[in-house]
Amino acid sequence: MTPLAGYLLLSSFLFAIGLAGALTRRNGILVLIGIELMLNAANLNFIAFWRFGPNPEMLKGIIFVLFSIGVAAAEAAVGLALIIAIYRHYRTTNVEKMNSMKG
Amino acid sequence: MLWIVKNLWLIPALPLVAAGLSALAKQPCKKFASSLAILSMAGALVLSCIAFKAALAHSGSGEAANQIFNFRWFQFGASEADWVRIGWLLNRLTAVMLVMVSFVSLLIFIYSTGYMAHDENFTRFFCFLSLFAAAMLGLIIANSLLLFFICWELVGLTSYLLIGFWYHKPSAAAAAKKAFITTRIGDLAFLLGMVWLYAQTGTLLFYDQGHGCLEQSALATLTAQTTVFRLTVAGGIGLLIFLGAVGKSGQVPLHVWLPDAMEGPTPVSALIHAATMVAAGVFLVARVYPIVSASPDWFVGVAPALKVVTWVGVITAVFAATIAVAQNDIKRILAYSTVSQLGFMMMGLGVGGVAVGMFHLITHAFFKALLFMGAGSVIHGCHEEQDIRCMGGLRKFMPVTFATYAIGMMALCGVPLFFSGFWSKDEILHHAHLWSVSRWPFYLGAFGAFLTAFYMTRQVFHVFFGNCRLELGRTTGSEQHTVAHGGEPASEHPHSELPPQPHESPASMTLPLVILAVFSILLGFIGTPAWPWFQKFLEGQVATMNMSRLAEPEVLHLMLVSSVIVFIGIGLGWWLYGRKSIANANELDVLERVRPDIFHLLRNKYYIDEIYEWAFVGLNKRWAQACAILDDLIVSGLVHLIAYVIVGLSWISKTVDDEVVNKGFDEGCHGVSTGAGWLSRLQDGRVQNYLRVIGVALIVLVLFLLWGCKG
Amino acid sequence: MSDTLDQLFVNLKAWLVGFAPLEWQSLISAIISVAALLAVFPGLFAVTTILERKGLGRIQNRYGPNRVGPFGILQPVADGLKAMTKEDIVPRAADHVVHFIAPLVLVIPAFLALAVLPIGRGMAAIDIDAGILFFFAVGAATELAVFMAGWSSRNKYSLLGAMRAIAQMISYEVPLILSSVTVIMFVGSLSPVRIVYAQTGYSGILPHWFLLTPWGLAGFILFMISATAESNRSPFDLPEGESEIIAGYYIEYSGFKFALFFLGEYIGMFAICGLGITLFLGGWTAPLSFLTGIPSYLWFFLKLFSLVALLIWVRGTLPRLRMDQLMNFAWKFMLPMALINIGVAATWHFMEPGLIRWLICSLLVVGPYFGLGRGLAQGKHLAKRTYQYAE
Amino acid sequence: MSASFIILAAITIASAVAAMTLRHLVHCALALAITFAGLAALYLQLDAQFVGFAQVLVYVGAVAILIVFAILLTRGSEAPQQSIFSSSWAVGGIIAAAVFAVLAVMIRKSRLSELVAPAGTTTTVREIGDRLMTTYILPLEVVGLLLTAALIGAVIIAMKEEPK
Repeated sequence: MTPLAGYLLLSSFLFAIGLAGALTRRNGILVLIGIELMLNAANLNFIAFWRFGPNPEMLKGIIFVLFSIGVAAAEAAVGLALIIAIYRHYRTTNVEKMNSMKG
Repeated sequence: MLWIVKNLWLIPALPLVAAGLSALAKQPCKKFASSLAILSMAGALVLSCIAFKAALAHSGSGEAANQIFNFRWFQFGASEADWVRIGWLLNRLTAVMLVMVSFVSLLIFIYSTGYMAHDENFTRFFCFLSLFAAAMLGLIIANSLLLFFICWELVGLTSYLLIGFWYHKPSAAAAAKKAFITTRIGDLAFLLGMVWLYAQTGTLLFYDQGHGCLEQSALATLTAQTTVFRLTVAGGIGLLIFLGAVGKSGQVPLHVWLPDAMEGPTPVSALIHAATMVAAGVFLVARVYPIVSASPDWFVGVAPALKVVTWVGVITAVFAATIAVAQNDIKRILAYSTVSQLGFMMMGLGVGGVAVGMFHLITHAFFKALLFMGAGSVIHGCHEEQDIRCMGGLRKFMPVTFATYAIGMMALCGVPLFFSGFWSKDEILHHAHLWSVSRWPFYLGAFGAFLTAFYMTRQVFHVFFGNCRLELGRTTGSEQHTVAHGGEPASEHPHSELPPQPHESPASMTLPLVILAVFSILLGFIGTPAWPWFQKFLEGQVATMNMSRLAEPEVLHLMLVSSVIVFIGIGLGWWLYGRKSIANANELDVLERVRPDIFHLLRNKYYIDEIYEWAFVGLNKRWAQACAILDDLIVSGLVHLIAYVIVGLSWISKTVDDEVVNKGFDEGCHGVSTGAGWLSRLQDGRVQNYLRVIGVALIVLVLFLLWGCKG
Repeated sequence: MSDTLDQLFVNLKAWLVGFAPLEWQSLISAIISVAALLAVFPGLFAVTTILERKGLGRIQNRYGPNRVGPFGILQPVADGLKAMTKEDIVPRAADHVVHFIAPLVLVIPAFLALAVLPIGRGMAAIDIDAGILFFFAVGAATELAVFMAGWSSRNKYSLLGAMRAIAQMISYEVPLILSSVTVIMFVGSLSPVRIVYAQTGYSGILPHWFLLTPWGLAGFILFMISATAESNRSPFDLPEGESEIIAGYYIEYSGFKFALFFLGEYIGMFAICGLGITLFLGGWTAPLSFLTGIPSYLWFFLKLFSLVALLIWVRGTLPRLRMDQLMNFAWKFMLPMALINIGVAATWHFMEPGLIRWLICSLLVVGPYFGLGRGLAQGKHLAKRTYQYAE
Repeated sequence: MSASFIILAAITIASAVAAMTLRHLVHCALALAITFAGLAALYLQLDAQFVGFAQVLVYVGAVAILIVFAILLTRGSEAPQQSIFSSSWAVGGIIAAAVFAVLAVMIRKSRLSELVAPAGTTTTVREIGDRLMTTYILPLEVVGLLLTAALIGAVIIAMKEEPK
């Protein structure tokens, strides 16, 4: 059986990849994909801790991940709708050009 | 357990089903929607009568009179205590209200088929109306404050929808919003009270075989503790719940929405804003009366919460009555009269208990519905004219309406012996007279009764007597007119087609008027001092006929006094308005000629709306402006300040460097100034930069945790 | 005797597995099951193609394939040989990697989905607790495959076909799942094996199939309509509508890859029909109580063939829908109907058995059917259809 | 570490890296789908069957398709001309690397690695359902409300603006 640390390292690496993508890509959709990856990394963490935790029969990790999947689906729908709306307005999905909130 | 108790939910379910079905129906299916609504209401009435019979047959007084059916609704958590339970309750209060609401609703539904016949949104209207009836009936049968609150909010919602029924009129939309928001203020307090009650007793069921929140054990815990001003917890909760009733029943200071609510169709005004929904506040106080009136054993006298109820009621009664004297809109006068009468009911609850307030509630529901529907008939007959100065002489054109309206008016004024208003109002005044705390409620109540008689006389003389000042085809009413007659453009419904004079309304409108008029007279006799059946019924006792009680000196004197007051009011009204009717609509009012300043104060409703506008809306605006300035100063200012300070510092050090130290520091200074530039660029509008900051913060946080754990 | 025949394959597998060392047994068992699935269903695919072509031929008043072998029954062999020997053409502008992977992504989930279906008594390749969820989860991957094929071909028609297919599959997945939810709710389990066991009894000679309840009948019809749409078959074959967009998303495929697409579609069709059988038609149970002697897997395949024949019949009979009709039908009829059906199933569950339950539940199904149908047909005044050449 | 974990981890990481670095947006989305599938397989390995299948159903079946649709609707299906990374990509990369480094150090140092998984418990779908309908009923309702709100919100945001 793989030790817990393996899953945790994998999850943190996925998180870092997602963060790197969200920080470096120009395209808004890719930023969203990065965030999606980070969320999934967190889900993996929950499942791993649930499996290795003291009382897995409480199902807390599983329930949390189910809710997280539901919320992430909502988040993806709204996020992509926002990007499409922005694209209609500015004709671009480049996040560097979306700076009309500049202070 | 009786069948009807278990299946009490059927009563609100019937109109609810009707509402759901007519929501699905297409707009042209008028017959379908109206017959569905009326049939469901008739069914509800039949069931209500069965329930009433069951309550009549059920013996026992006090808490034994309650027949309850509780069940689990849903579960939070695993333990038994986490089940949320609701249920219904059949006792005498419920039974009386059920019959009243379903009967009045049925009549108004029938009336609406005539009144709204030409509206293109006929089906929607009946859908909302049925939904309202369902919520109202649900509110009555609720045996849980939570269920009560849900239905309470639902009636609020339907009220909003129906006030704004003609939402393309800006005034109607604004009135709907106002009603919704104003009542929301009271509801917030209600919710707080409910939460507090739940925190204290752990249940929201009214009666639950000794465990409900209105029963002895819960009341004992509630009265055992005190909060601020030595008020018991029961008093605090009672006051918060009473605030909810203040909002819904249009008591001062939350009365402002009710007169504006007259923008809705007239049947709505009659049903919701006169007979039933606004009375729900009174019903609420009657329902939670054990909490409101609860006082600990050591306390002598009247519970403070009851005093507040009384005083708010008294002030509202007089306050609204004075405003009504100076209004010109036929429905607005009735609206202020409603506010005033609701004040009387609250006062009745405060000084005399449940039976006194509820008796006035029931009688008032009938005659006020009658008056509103009469007003609707007048408006319909005059082709959407609402200004009483522009009417006059309608007696000849609308005989049935006039006769029934006169009966309603006399019932409202409290003309002695034969009209229900006299008996119920007399009951309130009688108890106010006996009140141990203060005499002032009695004096003010008598003054309110006088004003009621006066303004109703003024209205009736303006509308039905004198010469006809109606100018049909005037452009002012035409906008509303097209609305009420199907929203067709005016060209399709030219004014030349209108009959040249006012006309009597169809039978579907006059028939309910006649029925209500009969009840406005008859209902008084179930609560006379000689045969106080109603009061005894609510208390679970048997009433006996005893004519001699009428002749007791105290009762007799009081009846004489109130009769005299009423006749003075009517006489003064006739003296000022009846002897010589006004010649044209623009003529100044008699009172206006005498004291224009006071009259204008009254006509503008004591400038309450303006005060609210200035106080709450204005203050809010100032506060928002202050916030904006703070925002500018702190958020932008701070960032800029830091940037400028650093730029300034770097500039100084650069100058010092250039002149004092050698050029080796130049690079460093340059670095600092770039840093300052970066700092000001923190807010560059790019999402990724913000995300970066979050990332860095995450690192810092984790490192901090790491070191924190070690240290 | 009948029991031996019934459990023939189960015992055979147990016997074969018995030869292997203990720690390898589960793996060997799985491999045998997979091999059996891989052997049986492509064979079934071959039989079905010839059946379909012949059947369509008869419906359209022609002979169908009749040259290869006696009555043309060797036609699939010829087709297979042709597909394998043809040149594999890839457009120059195409995205080669995705273009290559797409057919594989289509075929693999289809086979995976087959694995959870109980083909006979004790004959599910994998018996997992969340089998139905597994089925739908795996089925979701085919949408991605269709998109990959359509997009990577760099062809307008194929992209259009892919977009149509995805829109259609997502829309019809909702009623598909919702109509299955009734059965899942009723049985209280997501396991296909348990669902079949819940339908094993008989009252009189009639079986306890869910098809024989009002909600089950309605659910089955909804399920089959959605299943037809999910497998992109006529009358829902807009994604590959020949007269509009030539062949939709597999326009740029040829040779063996094209054959793979074909295989994937048919396996998908078998899988979804198999699910329909499991959910509503009692899986491997016999239709009448005195027929239980016949081995269970034969019943499964008999039912499968009848459903496939039904689909072929529908294909030969109904014309193709328009895109707006398709979407209106999905969202305005199928979805509300499926939701109502869930309520009906609940009502059925909580009522006392008897004639009244039948009447009320039937009414609850039929009433909305007519209401929604009228709503859908509203405002469309179709002229009476006239046939110019048919007489 | 078991061989299956290493294979799955390698697939997941490789596809995640591909999803974040590939030039072509559609390729990114497809690689993302592989990442999701790999994660689902990892869930299965951790005995969380239901979550694994739900992950495939929601992420591969819905979210990936949604992303693909968004890419096509914003004309992202053509390969971009300019650089795909933003002008200050190095900073982002460094931050991400630092986050990983910090997390990895923390995991290495913690005593969590000593935890041993309890013997394989089988979680039936029924248990999850029971839990969802009793203890977690309120969150379930809230998520339902949230999804409805998101549905309406997404439709309204993405709706074509009325020409004024």
